[in-house]
Parts: sequence; C-alpha cells; structure tokens
Amino acid sequence: MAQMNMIHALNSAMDVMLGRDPSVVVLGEDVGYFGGVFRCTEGLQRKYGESRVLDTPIAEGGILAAAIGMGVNGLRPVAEIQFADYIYPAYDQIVSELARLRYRSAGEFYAPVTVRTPCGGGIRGGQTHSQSPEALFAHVAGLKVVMPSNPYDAKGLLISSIEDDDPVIFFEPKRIYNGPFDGDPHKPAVPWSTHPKGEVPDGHYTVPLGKADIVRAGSELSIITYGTMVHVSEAAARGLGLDAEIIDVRTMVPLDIDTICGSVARTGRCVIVHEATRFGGFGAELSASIQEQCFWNLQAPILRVAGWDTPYPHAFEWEYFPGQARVARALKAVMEAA
Amino acid sequence: MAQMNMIHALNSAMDVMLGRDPSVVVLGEDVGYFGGVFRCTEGLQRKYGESRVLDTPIAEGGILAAAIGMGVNGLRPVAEIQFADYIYPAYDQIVSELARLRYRSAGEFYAPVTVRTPCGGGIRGGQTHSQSPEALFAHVAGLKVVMPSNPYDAKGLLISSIEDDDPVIFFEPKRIYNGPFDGDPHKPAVPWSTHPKGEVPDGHYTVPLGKADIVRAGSELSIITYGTMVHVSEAAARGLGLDAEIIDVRTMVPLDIDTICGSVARTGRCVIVHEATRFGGFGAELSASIQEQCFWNLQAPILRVAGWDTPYPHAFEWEYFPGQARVARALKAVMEAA
Amino acid sequence: MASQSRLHVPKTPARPGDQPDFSYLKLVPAGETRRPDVGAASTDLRFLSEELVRVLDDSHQAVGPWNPHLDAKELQIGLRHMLLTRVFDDRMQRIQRSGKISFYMRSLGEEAVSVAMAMALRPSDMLFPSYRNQALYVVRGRPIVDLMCQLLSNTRDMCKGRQLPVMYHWRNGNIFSISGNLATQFPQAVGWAMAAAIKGQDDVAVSWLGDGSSAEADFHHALLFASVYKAPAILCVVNNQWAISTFQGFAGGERQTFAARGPGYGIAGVRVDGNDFLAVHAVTQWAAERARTGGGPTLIEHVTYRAAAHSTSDDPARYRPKDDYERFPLGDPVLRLKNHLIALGEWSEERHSALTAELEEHIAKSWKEAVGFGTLTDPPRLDPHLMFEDVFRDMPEHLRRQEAELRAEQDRD
Amino acid sequence: MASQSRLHVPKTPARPGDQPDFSYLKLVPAGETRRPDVGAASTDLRFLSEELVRVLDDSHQAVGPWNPHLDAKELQIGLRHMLLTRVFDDRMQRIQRSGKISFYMRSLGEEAVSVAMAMALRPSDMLFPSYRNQALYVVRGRPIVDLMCQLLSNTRDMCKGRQLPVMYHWRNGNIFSISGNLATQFPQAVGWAMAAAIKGQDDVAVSWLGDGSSAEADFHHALLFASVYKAPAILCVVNNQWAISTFQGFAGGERQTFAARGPGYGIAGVRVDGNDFLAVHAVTQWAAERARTGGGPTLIEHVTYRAAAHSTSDDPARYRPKDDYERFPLGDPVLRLKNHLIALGEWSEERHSALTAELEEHIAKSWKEAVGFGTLTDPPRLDPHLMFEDVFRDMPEHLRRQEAELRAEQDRD
Ligand SMILES: Cc1ncc(C[n+]2csc(CCOP(=O)(O)OP(=O)(O)O)c2C)c(N)n1
Ligand SMILES: Cc1ncc(C[n+]2csc(CCOP(=O)(O)OP(=O)(O)O)c2C)c(N)n1
Ligand SMILES: [Mg+2]
Ligand SMILES: [Mg+2]
Repeated sequence: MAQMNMIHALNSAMDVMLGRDPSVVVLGEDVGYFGGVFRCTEGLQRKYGESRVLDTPIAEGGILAAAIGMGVNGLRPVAEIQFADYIYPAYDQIVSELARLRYRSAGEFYAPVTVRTPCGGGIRGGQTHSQSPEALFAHVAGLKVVMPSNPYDAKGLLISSIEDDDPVIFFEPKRIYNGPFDGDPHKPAVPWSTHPKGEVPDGHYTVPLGKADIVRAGSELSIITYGTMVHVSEAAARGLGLDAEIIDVRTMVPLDIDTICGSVARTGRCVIVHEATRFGGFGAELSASIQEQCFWNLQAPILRVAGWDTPYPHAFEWEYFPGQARVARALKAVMEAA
Repeated sequence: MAQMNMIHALNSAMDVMLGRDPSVVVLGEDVGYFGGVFRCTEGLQRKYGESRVLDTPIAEGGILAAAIGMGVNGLRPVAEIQFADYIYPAYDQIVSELARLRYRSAGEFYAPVTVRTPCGGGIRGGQTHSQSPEALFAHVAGLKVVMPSNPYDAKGLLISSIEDDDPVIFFEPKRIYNGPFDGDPHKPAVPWSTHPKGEVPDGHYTVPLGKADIVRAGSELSIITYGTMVHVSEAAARGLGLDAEIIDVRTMVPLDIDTICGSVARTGRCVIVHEATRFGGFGAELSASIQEQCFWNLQAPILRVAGWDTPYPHAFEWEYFPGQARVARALKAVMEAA
Repeated sequence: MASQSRLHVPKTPARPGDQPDFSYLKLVPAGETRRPDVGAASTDLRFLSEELVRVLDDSHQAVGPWNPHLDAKELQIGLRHMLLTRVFDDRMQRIQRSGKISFYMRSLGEEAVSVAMAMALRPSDMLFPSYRNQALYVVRGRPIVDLMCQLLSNTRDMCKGRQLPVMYHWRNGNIFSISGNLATQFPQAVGWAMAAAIKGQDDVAVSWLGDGSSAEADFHHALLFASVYKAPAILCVVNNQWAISTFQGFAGGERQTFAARGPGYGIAGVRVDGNDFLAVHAVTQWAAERARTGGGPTLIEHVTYRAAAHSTSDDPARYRPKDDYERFPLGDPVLRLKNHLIALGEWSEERHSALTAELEEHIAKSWKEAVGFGTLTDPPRLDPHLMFEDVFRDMPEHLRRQEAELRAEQDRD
Repeated sequence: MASQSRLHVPKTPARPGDQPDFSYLKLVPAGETRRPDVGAASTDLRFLSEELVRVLDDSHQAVGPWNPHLDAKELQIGLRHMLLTRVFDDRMQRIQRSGKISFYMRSLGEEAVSVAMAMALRPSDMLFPSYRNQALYVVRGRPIVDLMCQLLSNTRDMCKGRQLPVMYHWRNGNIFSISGNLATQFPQAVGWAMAAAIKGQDDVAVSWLGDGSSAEADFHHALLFASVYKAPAILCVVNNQWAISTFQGFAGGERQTFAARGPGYGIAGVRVDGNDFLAVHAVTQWAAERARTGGGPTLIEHVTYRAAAHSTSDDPARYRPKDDYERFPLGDPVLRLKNHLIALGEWSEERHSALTAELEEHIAKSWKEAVGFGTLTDPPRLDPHLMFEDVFRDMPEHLRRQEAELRAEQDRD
C-alpha cells in the first residue's frame, strides 16, 4: 500500500503492465522522454526503452491507426490522447475500425487497444482543454467506456482495461488528478492523501469493468454520477443533510444497469449528474433506461444535472461547471416533488 | 406543383438555391459531372458550372475544412458526404471547428455550411452503408441537425438549412429516397407519387427548422419518431388499430420539445422510434426530456424502439431493422401497462 | 459569379462521346529505368518516383535491369492466378445480376498488381488489401468456394453474415479484414510493421489503396509514421485512373505522380507499370528486400486502369468513353504475360483456351458447392442471433437482453 | 523484448546535460540559392525545398538574388514590430506568473516569420495563424490594449470571455480566429483561397502551423486541395525544431525537409531562413505574386527556433539543453536585423535602447489601461450570460431555459 494521487496510480498501472506483459506498449504525444504533459508516463521510457514507450507524431488519427495495427500484430497498445478535446481526429479509426474490427472479421482479428485521455474542466482550460465527450463513444457499439473517480479505481480499472481484449476508451478527469474536488474552487485544494481511495496497492490488482460502485449507501434518493462529479455530488448531498445513495457508474459501457436500477427502485427518487453538456449526454441514456425499468417505483421525475449546452467558456468556468449549487437545486426539487 | 421523389426534391432545393444565390456552392465526391451516386446533384454542374458545383478529392475532412474556409469567405457551401458512414474523417472539422467558430470568435466569424448525407439502412448496404449517426451530432453544441421523412419536407428543410447562417447536418434517409417504406421488405416498393407529400412546389419555399410535424393526430398514445421510421410507425399503429398521435421530429436540434411534450401530456403514453442503435441514441434524449416534463402525466413507461446495439449486419438486415413487429410490441406494451 | 471564376479545375481527358486520350500519361520505354541498390538513400531514389519501371517491351520480351528472370513455371502459375481471378470476377458479376448476391466488385485489368506482388512476397508477410485485391486470396490458396460463401452470406460465410460481399479476411492466410471505409488499412499496416520491428520479426506489411483513396488523411498518416519509424512496410497506390466517376487528377495526380509523395516524406517512391507482371514482381522484391534489411518503407504507384465498372452499382458509360480501356497504352496484364510466355515458347493459344475452360469449369463447380451452403435468400441460413456475437469478446448483458427481445419479436411474427 | 527491437526511433540531437548539437541542420550560405521566375513549374523548383533561402550574411550585409532591397525606413518599421512583439511577450509572461492571466505563449526567436510576412502581404490578404503568430496583430495595427483585454478575459475581451488567452481573432484586420486544435486552420485557409478564386478576388490566403502540427491530417488536406485546385494560398510550416518536448524528427524532419512535401504534391516548396527578416520578406513576395498570377500555392518552411518555453505551462529544461538557443546557428531575428541596419548606418545601439525603452513604456501604459477594464479575477466582469450567446446566431429555446436556470441558481447562492 502507498499514498498515490491519480497520476501516480495511472503511472503505476502502466508500470505494472509493462513489467508483466512484454506485449504492452505505451504511445502518444510527449509520453516518452518527457513523461507526458500531465506526467502520467513519467519514467516509463527510461525503464522500458524507446520501443516500448513511444513518442509519436502529433497525429491522433495516426496514433490510433498505428495502435490498431500493433494490436493486430500481437501487441497491447496503450495510447494517450493528450486531451480528450483532441480525440476527434482519431474518431474515424476508433468508430469505423477499432470498434468494429472483431465484428466484421467474425472474431478473427481484433485490437486490444486502450485509449487513455484526460477529460473534464475546472482547470481554466477553455473550450479545448475541458471537454467531456464520453457520450460520443458510449453510443458506438463495440467500445468499452470507463471513467474513474479516484486513484484506487483508476489503477484497478486501467489494469483491467489493458488486460481486456476489447477496445477501451479510458477517460481521466484531470481536475481530480491531484486531489478530490467538491466543486468549490475557492476552497484550498485537498490532496488524495486525505481520501481513503488515495491508498493504492503497489502491485497488480484489478477493478472489474462493468461494475458500478455504491460510494455511499442511502435511502432518500439515488444520485447516479461518475468522475469529478462523484465528489461534487457527495458534497452537495452532505450540504443538504440528505441520506443519498451515491452510485459511481465507473464503466459507462458495459453499464451496470442492475446496480443502478436496484438503487432507484429502493429510493424512488433519482438525480443524474455529469459534467458533459446535457443535451444528448450520457445522462440521457441513464435517465431513459432507469425510467423504463423503474417507472412504477419513481415518486418524482428523474432530473439531470450537467454542463450547459454551450462550448466550455474560459471566463465563466464556475458558472458553467455543474457545482454544488446546481446539484443541490436538483436534489431539493426531487425531494420536494409529489 | 410537381410529383417528386426525395431525390428530385433535394435536387430541386439545390437548383433553386444555386439559381437565387450566387454565393451557394455544392461540393463533394462524384457530385459534379456524375451528379452524385444517388443522383441528388444530377444536372447541377452542367447548369451552374464547375466552380459552383465541385467534384472533390475523396477526403471528407478536407471537404469540410474547405467548406468552412469558403463559408468564411462569403460563400454558402452545401457539402455532400457520400454516406453518413463516411462522415467520421470530417468529425474533427465539424465538431471542433464548424460547430464552435461563431462562439469562439464572439460572432465575428461563422461558416453557413450545410452538410448533406444519406443515412439509414434497409438497402442491403451492410455496416458501412447503413448507419444512423445523428446522436453523435445532436450532442455537439453549435450544430443544427435535421432529418426529413418525405419529399415536401426534404426540399423545404434543405432550403431552410442552406439559408440558415448556422451549420446544419442534414441527414437523408436513403431507404425512402424513391418511396415511403413501411418496414416490410417483401411488399412491392411504393413510389412517392402515391403519397401526398410527394407533391412538391417547383420553386422556392421553406419548412422552418425547429418545428416538429404532427403527422397524425391521435389520442391513445404518442409516437415520437423521424426519418424512415415515421412510415414504419404509422403502419404499425394502423396495424394495431390504435389512435396514435405520430410526431415527426424533423429537426433534432433545435428540438421542438413543446410540441412533443404537449402531445405526451395529452395522451399520457409515449413510444420513441428510431433506426439508430438504442444505447445512447437520440431516443435517450427524447425519453429523458419527455419524462422530466411530462412525468405526472405518464400512465406508462416511455419505451424506445431502435436498432440493436451492434454494427449493422448485412445478412440479418430485417432482424436488425426496427420493423413493424418491433414497434408493435412496444405499442402494445405501452397500451397494456398499468 | 462562376463566369469570372479563376478556380483551376483538373481536366478529365475524355468523357462519353470524346475520343479516349491518354496523352497525359508519362511513359518510359521498357528497360530504361535504372535499378538502384536496395540500400540506397531515399533522397537518391527520386527518379524512381517520376519514371516508370517496365520490363515487358512491345515485342513481348523481358528487358532491362528490373527483369526478375523468373522461370517459365512461375510465369505460368502467375498467368493461371490472374486468369482464375478474371474468370471468377466475370462469373460473380453475372451472378449478381441474377440477384443471388447483393453486390460485387471486379478487379478486371488490375490482376497483375495483386498476383505478382503476392507471389514476390513471403506467406508470412501481412497483407492489408483494399476491396480490389481479391487475387491475393487466389495466390495464397484460399478455396474459391470460401470466397463465394462470403459473397452469399451463407452458412459457411467467413464473416458470419455481417459484411457486404467482397469484404473478406483470412487470419491464417495473413490477409487483413477489408473495411468499407477507404484508406483506413494503410496506416494500420504501418502500425503492424512497427510492431514487427519492435518484436524483431522479419515480416513485412503490405497495403493497397486506390488513387482516389490516397486523398484520405490515412494516406498521410501511413507515409508519415512509416517515415518516422522506418517501418518495414510496402505501401501501394493502385492508380487505375478512376475513383468511381472521378478522374485521378482530382486526387492530385495532375501535375505530379503519386509515387512522388514518397520522397516528399523521405521514403522511397517507385512508379511501376502495373500491367507488367514482371515489373511489378521485380519492384516488389526490391521493396521487400529493402524493408527486411532495415531500409524502411517504399511507396509504390501501380499505373493501371480500372477496366470494369467501379462495382455492380455503377455504370461507367455515364462518365467515360466506352472504348477507353481498349486505348489504354499499357494494355492488359493477362494478355501481356500470355504473349510473353508464347514468345518464350512456353505457352500457346491452345493451352490458353484449355486453361480458360478448365478454370471456368472450376468456378462453375465451386459455385454449385457454395450455393449448397445457402444463399442470402435461400436456406440454409445463418442463425440471425450471430448478429449479437463478436461485438465484444464476451456478450455483455445488454446484448443478451436484446437477443432475447429479438427472439420474442420473432415468436410473435 | 525491447532488447531485440529493430524499430527506428528518431534521434534527438541534445537533451539536458548534453552539448547543444545542430549538425543535423542543413545550411546554405547567404545569397547562394537561386531565385526562379514566379511562374516556374513546380517540378523545376525542387531545389528551393532542399536548399535554404538566405539574404543576410555573417557580416550583416544583404546579398544574393533574393535581396528584396527594402529601404531603411521599412527595415526600421520591421525592427520596431519585432521588438514590440518581444517586449509584449516578455511582459505578459511575467504577468502570467503573477496570476493575473491564466496562460500565455511567447513567440521569442520567431518574430521575423510573422512580421516580415505580414509586411510583404496586402492588408486584404486573409491570415489563418497558429497561436504563435501574435506579431501579425502588431503589424496590422491592432492596439495592444485589445490583445491584453483578450488575455484578461475582461469586459473588453474580443472573445467575450470564451477563449483561452492568445486565441485572438480580428475580422476587420482579416485575421482568422485561432483554434485550440492544431492544424485545422491550414485546409480552411485553402478553402478560403478556393472561394477567392471562385469569386475572382485578387487576395491570397496565408496560414501557419508548427513542425509538430504538420503531422496532423489537416496538413495533408491543405496541400492536397491547394494542389488540386491551384488555390492562391501560402502555407507555412514554422519549423522551430520543437513540439513541446518532441524534436521535429518525430514529425518527419529527420531525412527530409518539410518544404519538400510541397513538390511531392506538385506544388512549390521553399525552405527559408526564418530568422532572416529579408529572406522571409522576399520569399513571401515571391509566393504571393506567384499565387496572384495563377501560379498556385506555395509551401514555405521557416527554419527557426522556439527560444522560449512552449507555453507558461511548460519547462524546457526538462527536455533540452539550457543553452540550446544560444548555439542555434541562425541566431536571433531581432539582433540580425538590428545589426544589418547598423551596418547600413541606419541604426545604432543608442536608438535601439531608446526604442526598447519607448516600447516597454507603451506596453506598461497599455497594461494599466487594459486592467482598467477588469481581469479574470477582479471586476468589472463580463456578464456570464454571454456564455449562452453565439452558440447559434439566434438563441434557441433550450439555451434560454438554461440561461434562466443559471440565473435561478445564482439567486440561490
Ligand atoms: C471514407 C470513405 N469515403 C467514401 C467512400 C465511397 N467510395 C467507395 S469506393 C470509392 C472510390 C475509390 O476510388 P479509388 O480509391 O481510386 O479505388 P478504386 O475503386 O479505383 O479501386 C468511393 C468514393 C468510402 N467507401 N469510404
Ligand atoms: C489536435 C491537437 N493535438 C494536440 C494538441 C496539444 N498541443 C498543443 S501545442 C502542441 C505542440 C505543437 O508543436 P508545433 O506544431 O511544433 O508548434 P510550436 O508550439 O512549436 O509553435 C501540442 C501537442 C492540440 N492543441 N491539438
Ligand atoms: Mg481508382
Ligand atoms: Mg514547433
């Protein structure tokens, strides 16, 4: 056991896998000598060499295509896209190729590629360093989609993703790389060392894909969320003194709908919280599925709390970001309904 | 007035706009001399010349980038992507540039680009000629998203899209280019001449963006759908003798949620039907929004009928396609509920 | 507005009604182009990207430094592979019209590209084809019946009914799955080659795309990554002059060869007569040896002609002269190899007719066998529930439930 | 596994602790490279993409056929623009540390690229810059205060608070909006140029991206479309040797110049000393005249060096020698022009210090004025509801409702 922030945990996951499995390679922009702009791959090239940890040209489409070819030739590539906002040049290779290769070749070919990419706002990054595009991947058949909310899960889920034979899009909420964030930018930053999930085993372990985590058991309502918003939601519920059951989705695909609906069936009230824009966001799928399965248990409409349907604005970050105030309004509305 | 199928109607819309507005240009793969693989641009290059109707290299990303640059220089480009399945190489230019240019430049720059692209299945096209990716665009702030279900709307909506100063992704359900399709592939094909919406004015007219169409007024339940599925839904409801209110969404963004919720509030029952894969599809947004606004009116869960969450399979087209049987099951379930 | 336009629009040499015109094609007599050492620096190889490697001359003789000196037996095998491919294509085209298969694409006129290259490579070299390289399967020995079963989406379909006809794959034959999306395989081949280098493998990755497809971003990704990492890859632009209705000038071929893109990226570029079996074979050997000895990638432009329609959904009479192909200066690859063998005294019209008859018979027998496993419309049929498999390695819960829904839906019917 | 790897990995000449090493840089003495006619065929211009256009020699004289013979006044204006840009950058860098602005990117060492080009172009030519071309705004006369207000996201921010610092735009100055996504502006510039040709406009589109960014697909899209339609565009690769921590060899610069990509696509490619104000000016004039007279596009590679950190979030000491820039063989553009003017007897150390002082004063005054309109943290502040405007031309209903939600949310606070 060691104290790790999310960056250390992700680095440790890649270190463990590079060490255990000679077919694992890491590639991306500035990930080699430099160790990544967020330092997630620091020291790995020195340890495993220039042909296991590769610096690449700045061509996200080329990085994904190369990773697919490597995967077909028996390697297990872990590709980093420097910011999720820059994943779109690789979208065709991900959607048309990576997601459908196993299917179209009836299982003869597949590429076990993991795509790591930092997502989300809260770092004054403006419209091209703050996006949360998970819904654009969750809709695509053949991709697994993951987003951890703490160092322990980050390492365990990343190892599971690398070991998984299916492609995984692994989103890393960069705002909580260094510590949990409750949505209040004016409070002093809290390090992960203050959080139980900052305790991370040094060696190999996994957190299974496809299993949501009940972060807090509760009876009054269910909050379904993931990534940074897990912490914002906890704070908002605490602030209102609500006995909320908080579920960290962790894996959007495959979705652990049974755990989620089991909770809503019990509480009868549900709020969905994510950072991504609201219209057509992943919250819509959650809401639609929960409503279909829990309709007769619902005592109030399911509400969604999300980013506004605009690009991510630099100067209005805290009016844009779905902070405690926005979450609290929804929680109250759902509790007061009926 | 003339009898037109959807191809003629779309061709007529471009013809009218090329004739009225010298800044309109049409560009895409095989759209010039050849007139397009679906003949939608037939005759336009002969009539307006090689620099108003341009054949382009096979580079969807380049086509969109060029269209954006043309738009910034005062032209009104109508770009064709030969199949919606091939739009992903242009995804970055659409999502990162076209959708956000006006916003990031505070209104100083914008590109009034319309992207036309055939979508949907039912033509034995297999996984790369059958996709319905509308949800991947509807989630992106800054794009308008349109899909007509008949020749009259196709022409009127396309003219509105070309005249609109915002970017529009215009999806054309290719299965109904030549005639309405009720989902039964064994019946002989019906031409548009048999359908009232096959009557199309020759000249300029518009169908406004952002307005849904109540295709059939009814009292027992509301069916919210668009594109080819409008016709399949009508047939399925008819088959069950249900007095269904059928709403053709027509414009996904901006969404006419008031017309939709007005209907569901009245009927208390709702089924959403689309061809796209179900998980994270546009139906999820419809379901979530309707549930939020109509919760207290709902007498049964909102159900979604959609394509399965797999790539579009060549040989199993009719088991994949959400035909009348699948729609009927949902309609019955919703009527029987409670 | 158009009136005052100064926009340059590439010329298409001939449209329906015009005389075919190939004056734009820069040709070089057979035997003239130099054969440099496989280890030469890419910067010294520019001439290879602007001239034209040819071996077979107009009197059907093999001449010049690129002559691979293949023995007659090998040439006869090559001729047989090309002919079998042609007979197969021809038959499938006719069968598509009858409605038994939904779609087909012929490689008529381009057979030498796939056959000579596959014969010059090792079986362990990995191939990333486009949809017009079916001859690779012929050379590597995949039974035609298997290909027919894919075309029929029947119970023996290698794709389990999921893919459009001609979108084959063959893991054991080291031939990658064909994507309906153009050019995506090009940089994937480079990634495969990078992995081969990382693993210390001797094998080379080879990929093909068309002149039109070279406009896609993935063409650039492939050349760039191949150049940066000196990947052991052979990247081929099959310049058959047309992309559906669009002339290759719209892909950038108007003022420069496609092979010349190579030197621009610091990699070798070779322009070869794609209808010259011997030249294609020789250039492939050269590029493969270069790749295996650490010389890095080669971009090969095959100058050929798409003699057939783009696909069974296309009618070329709408956009090019009917007799265009008859006037194509590089002729027909089958005829040229046949005439060479005859000139060598190793072949005859009689043997050729006999071989043709034998292959037609083989195709006919194969078809009978294939339809025995069902067709798109006639039983036996694949189980539709295969639709839910292989989306992921293990079927997740939401797909199990959808599979159950489908079963229920079908029970109701 | 890595042990047996044969993968070629581009060499980075020097890392922290190493001696700076620029032996990889192919240089040509000033005055040596020929100046061809602007109408020359791209195929005859290959030498321009492999040599190096230089005018200023080591004794500070302007020599050779590319000497633009600018009068002293113009040179002094150029020096002033470069110096103002540098003083501005320097001050903003220090202010960012103080936290008043969230982010900044300097163009230190690359000022000649933007200044000489903007001065050689017409005001009506449309510019599509990257984030390191701020000097374009200086040359075209946008008040520095306006740029500072953008950096501050204050009440006078041209971007209405929506963009990260340095992502400027200026419609009336014909400078396009900067995207955070690399290279996207390159093919957009070509589309703009195509429209100019269609409309019969005389204006040229000019775009810039970095060596690293040239790896993106949009670089290929730009060259391809520019070549196919002979678009009146000037496309510039600013090869400052580094892409954040990554050496330009990883963008394909190891065995070939970036300018050489041009001839590969059939367009002119010119490699120029990017720190030589006169050479950049001359090459720009040549390319602009070529474009205006129907000669089509030119790809220009500016050989320069990123003297500063990539941005305020970067620390180059982690990946390159501290004294790398001091050893860069092409020196500093400001110093070189200054020495040339002194050699001409048109400048002096005194005048230089005086000018520097004047410009520092100007920047200081501008800053005081700018902060008067607020900062990211201090009032006056932009109305947050601006966030909902310009997503579409007219605000749709769903955004009106979200705007109302935000208002309600804020009232609760
Ligand atoms: C990404 C993408 N865009 C467009 C298409 C449609 N399409 C299929 S084949 C083709 C023409 C390709 O021409 P070329 O590359 O020259 O190959 P050829 O058919 O001549 O062998 C086009 C435009 C596609 N399949 N994928
Ligand atoms: C599509 C995309 N990928 C990655 C990035 C992150 N990024 C920003 S600048 C940069 C390096 C660019 O280097 P270069 O093109 O050489 O320009 P320079 O900074 O040297 O001027 C990177 C990787 C981005 N902004 N956009
Ligand atoms: Mg072709
Ligand atoms: Mg750089």
